[in-house]
Amino acid sequence: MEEDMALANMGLDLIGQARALYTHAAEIEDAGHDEDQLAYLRDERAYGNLLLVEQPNGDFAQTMVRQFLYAAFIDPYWRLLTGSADATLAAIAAKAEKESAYHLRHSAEWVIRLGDGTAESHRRARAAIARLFPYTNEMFDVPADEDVLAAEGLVPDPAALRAVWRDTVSDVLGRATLALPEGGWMQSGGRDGRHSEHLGPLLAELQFLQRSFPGATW
Amino acid sequence: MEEDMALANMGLDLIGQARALYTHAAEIEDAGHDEDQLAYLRDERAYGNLLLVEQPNGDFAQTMVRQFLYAAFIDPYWRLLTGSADATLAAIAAKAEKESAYHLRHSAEWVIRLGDGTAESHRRARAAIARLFPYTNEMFDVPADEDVLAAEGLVPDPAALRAVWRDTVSDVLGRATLALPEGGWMQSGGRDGRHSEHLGPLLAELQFLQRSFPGATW
Amino acid sequence: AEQTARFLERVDAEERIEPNDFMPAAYRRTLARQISQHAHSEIIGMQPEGNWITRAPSLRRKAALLAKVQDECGHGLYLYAAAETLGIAREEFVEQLLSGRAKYSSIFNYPTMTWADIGAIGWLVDGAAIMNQIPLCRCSYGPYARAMIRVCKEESFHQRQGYEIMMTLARGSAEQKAMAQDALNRWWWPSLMMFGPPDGQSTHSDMSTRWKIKRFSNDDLRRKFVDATVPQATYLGLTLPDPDLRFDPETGHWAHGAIDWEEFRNVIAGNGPCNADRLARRRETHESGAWVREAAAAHAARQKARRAA
Amino acid sequence: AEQTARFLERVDAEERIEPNDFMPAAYRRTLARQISQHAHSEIIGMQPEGNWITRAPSLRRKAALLAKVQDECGHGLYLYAAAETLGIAREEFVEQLLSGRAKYSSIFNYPTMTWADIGAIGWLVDGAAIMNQIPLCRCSYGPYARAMIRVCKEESFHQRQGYEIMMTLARGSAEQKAMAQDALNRWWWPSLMMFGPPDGQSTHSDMSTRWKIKRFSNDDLRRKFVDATVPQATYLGLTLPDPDLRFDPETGHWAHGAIDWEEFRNVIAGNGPCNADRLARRRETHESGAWVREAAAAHAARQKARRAA
Repeated sequence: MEEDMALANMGLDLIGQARALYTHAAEIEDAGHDEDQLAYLRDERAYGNLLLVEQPNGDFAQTMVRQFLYAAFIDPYWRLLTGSADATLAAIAAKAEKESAYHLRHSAEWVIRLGDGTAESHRRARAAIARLFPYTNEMFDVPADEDVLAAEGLVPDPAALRAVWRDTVSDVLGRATLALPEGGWMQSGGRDGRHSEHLGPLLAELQFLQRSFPGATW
Repeated sequence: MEEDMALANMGLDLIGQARALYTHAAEIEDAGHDEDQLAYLRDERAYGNLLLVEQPNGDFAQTMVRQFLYAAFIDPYWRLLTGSADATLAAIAAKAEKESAYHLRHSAEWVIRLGDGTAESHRRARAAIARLFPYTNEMFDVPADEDVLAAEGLVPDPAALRAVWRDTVSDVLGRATLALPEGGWMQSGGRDGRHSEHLGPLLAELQFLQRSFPGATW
Repeated sequence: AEQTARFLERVDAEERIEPNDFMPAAYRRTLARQISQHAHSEIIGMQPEGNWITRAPSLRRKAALLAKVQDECGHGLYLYAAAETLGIAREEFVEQLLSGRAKYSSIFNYPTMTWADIGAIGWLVDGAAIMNQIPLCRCSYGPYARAMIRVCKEESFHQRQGYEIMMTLARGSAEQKAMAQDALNRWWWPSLMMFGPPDGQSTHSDMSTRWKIKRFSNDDLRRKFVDATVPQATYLGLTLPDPDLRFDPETGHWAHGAIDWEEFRNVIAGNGPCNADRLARRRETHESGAWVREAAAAHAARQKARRAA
Repeated sequence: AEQTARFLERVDAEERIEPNDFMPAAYRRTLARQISQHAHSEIIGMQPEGNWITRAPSLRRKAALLAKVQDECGHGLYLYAAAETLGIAREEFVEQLLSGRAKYSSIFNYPTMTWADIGAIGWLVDGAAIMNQIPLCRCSYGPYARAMIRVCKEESFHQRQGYEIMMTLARGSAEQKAMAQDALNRWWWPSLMMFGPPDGQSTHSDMSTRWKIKRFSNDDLRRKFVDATVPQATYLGLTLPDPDLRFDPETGHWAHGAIDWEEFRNVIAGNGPCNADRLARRRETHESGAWVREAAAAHAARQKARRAA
């Protein structure tokens, strides 16, 4: 139950980060949209999320490994983003970085506990890493059009984080007595809206009420 | 895989029956609705289905026990309905009765196999019966307003089927070395749209596309 | 006997009884039962609301609902901690819940069918819970009283949130208003039942009152709740589903119609719409976490051994 | 050697080889591999389409899709039965699939992201499958040829259904038309890859042709498919995602741009978007059915013992 609380905390932080970013995006777009328009009324192909984060919860090992692999990337990313030329973005990043530092610490501790726990937990953690590792490379690709933003100092270049991410992951997996996968094929496509089959049912639940009662206020 | 085929057959029969009934209902209502309007654009509280049939698939025992408990009721119900004063309803029933007779035979065979199989399958079958039995009494209630239809000879009185249902279930469970639950509380409410929490997510998936693209033809 | 007399004097003097103080065995038993049932209610109460987290209609509502369910988990944890001060381990309480021996608030055996149910739960169920719990903030047992102070603060926030959801629906489209009315119709009577059986039929009340665990009778608390809620429903433009409800100018209170105590007993006895699902879900969660708890224990043991080496 | 000569004479004379007839070991091996891969493709092919059964946009489409997925299961079963006539048990083929040693058509490692994908699969994937399979109806091995006759009949029905879904979308709202175009963009190239590597790079073709298992080269079949599909796309008002596509008046055929064989090799090698998910799902289904198979066997054994007693 203590862990339910921690996972809910992470969920709340992530929803909060998403809301701040959506709201900022809607302001910049200036087309009268709001955070809910962007989250609830776009179709799957218009979602440009990383494939990693749409992977199913699976067992606790899969959930934790997913959060760990993501946090090890996004925490230093937020840190770089605090230097953005866009003041709002920099402020969002400053808040988010504190949260993601906790996510990273917490998920890393669990990865270590599971890897260095029982034979079963080690097996499950290893399976989770094998399943999720192919989705990690996509994090370091520069999303379409972001090179322009990067040139203006608005957003960092994610490719620059590859080494620090690898160091973090390698260190934690080492302490978890788990091997860092070497080589192997890497998936991509999430940034271009090419998703796995896991996203569709999530969106069906997310958007159901908004879609059923168009234009209603909740 | 052979069982996948049989389950798909049952699913196809049940969708076919639902379509025939919805189409007939829409004709009688004469408000320009069609089968999809009735299935895709009604909210949960407007669904008057039996609670039994919205229970989750669970394991194979739960799926089969659910289908068996339902088929043991609906098969004789369709048989009575073939005598309906409404010729269309009688024709739908004549076709459906042949299908449901197969569903009953097939699901009963599986209940017997599982009950009289291994210790594990017996335990699972018993758990499925304990879980689902409280939803069986509702089948014999006369749905609101149906007494008028019954008086006109349009639909049978489901209460009249209680004895034959009990005989079927008792016989099959006996051959499956499973006990027929005696007494115990009985759930109701499905006919009045008071559902369990299992229906909502099913409707969210069912209706998602129709709700997302209002008025589109598929 | 002298100790017991001294204990009662302290209770009468409104002193707080603390874990290491003397207390009669029956007082300890009563408290352990009540506090752990209360904890179980918080934990099981996560389920009906959790059912709508993925389907919440906006990001703001989603975040608020997740935070609320998290708070309930937190309440469960403080309350288990308070109950543990009576010398019983949390594992034992959890085992009582999972085996079906322990009870929890019967209200959580009703399903959440629409989004309006989330509003109705916040408004009515949390509202009734607060009525029950405010007096417990002055309960004679210190750890319980302190836990309740913290719980009540959060609950009243939840109650306002629920009321605001109902307000938004009641002022929304005709469909939304109908959804709000429908939820009120379904949750009103079970909320009144939350105060327990009518005075005189309640089995544990006499000693609890003497021990200053309980300070108001079930009917008194129910009356307070009805008095507070009727004007709120009026303000929302919704109708309470009780044709016999009327204001009694003599007493200055609202009088409600007869409560279906048969339904209450049935739900308590395990026959509510969701009792089986709630316990099954709790058991599955507990069992599927077993390997994780074992892993954490194995790792901790290994760490300790390493440090010792 | 004499037997082999006689075998080749029979093949040349378009006689059907039957299970009890003599056949060279390499012929048997080739057929077992091809037929079982074909069966695996049908079974794995249930997944991308099964993904949309619960979300199909009308009851008619839902029934048709469920029936289609069921047909695929049926095809898998006939084909396993045909492969078993070669003296290998179905369990062995299933084991090859689950362990990842056996291959299946790489097209099923792409995900179905929108409803239009269901139309595109029917139109393009089943269309390509039919092109591949029609010549197999005259394959030298009798059981395979007969299975293919039945399969082809159903596939052409599926193909018409898929085309009709695309037609409905292409004539629907702007959003629906965009959905159809997007699906075509994603499925076109993988469909062309279904015919296998270009002639000359194909490893199994020579002997297969000699044995009259294979009657047309990969490139010939691909050309037929493109010729048939281009006018269909034009009729739908959709654009094939190939800027180099042009009609060659000299050959009378459509010439397509370069195919990304690197992608093909990668997907075959296990690196498609869904390879891991497809196999994991198949394994889970197989494992979760173990207790059911055991129960059925135990019951059958007990029944037999009872009858014997």
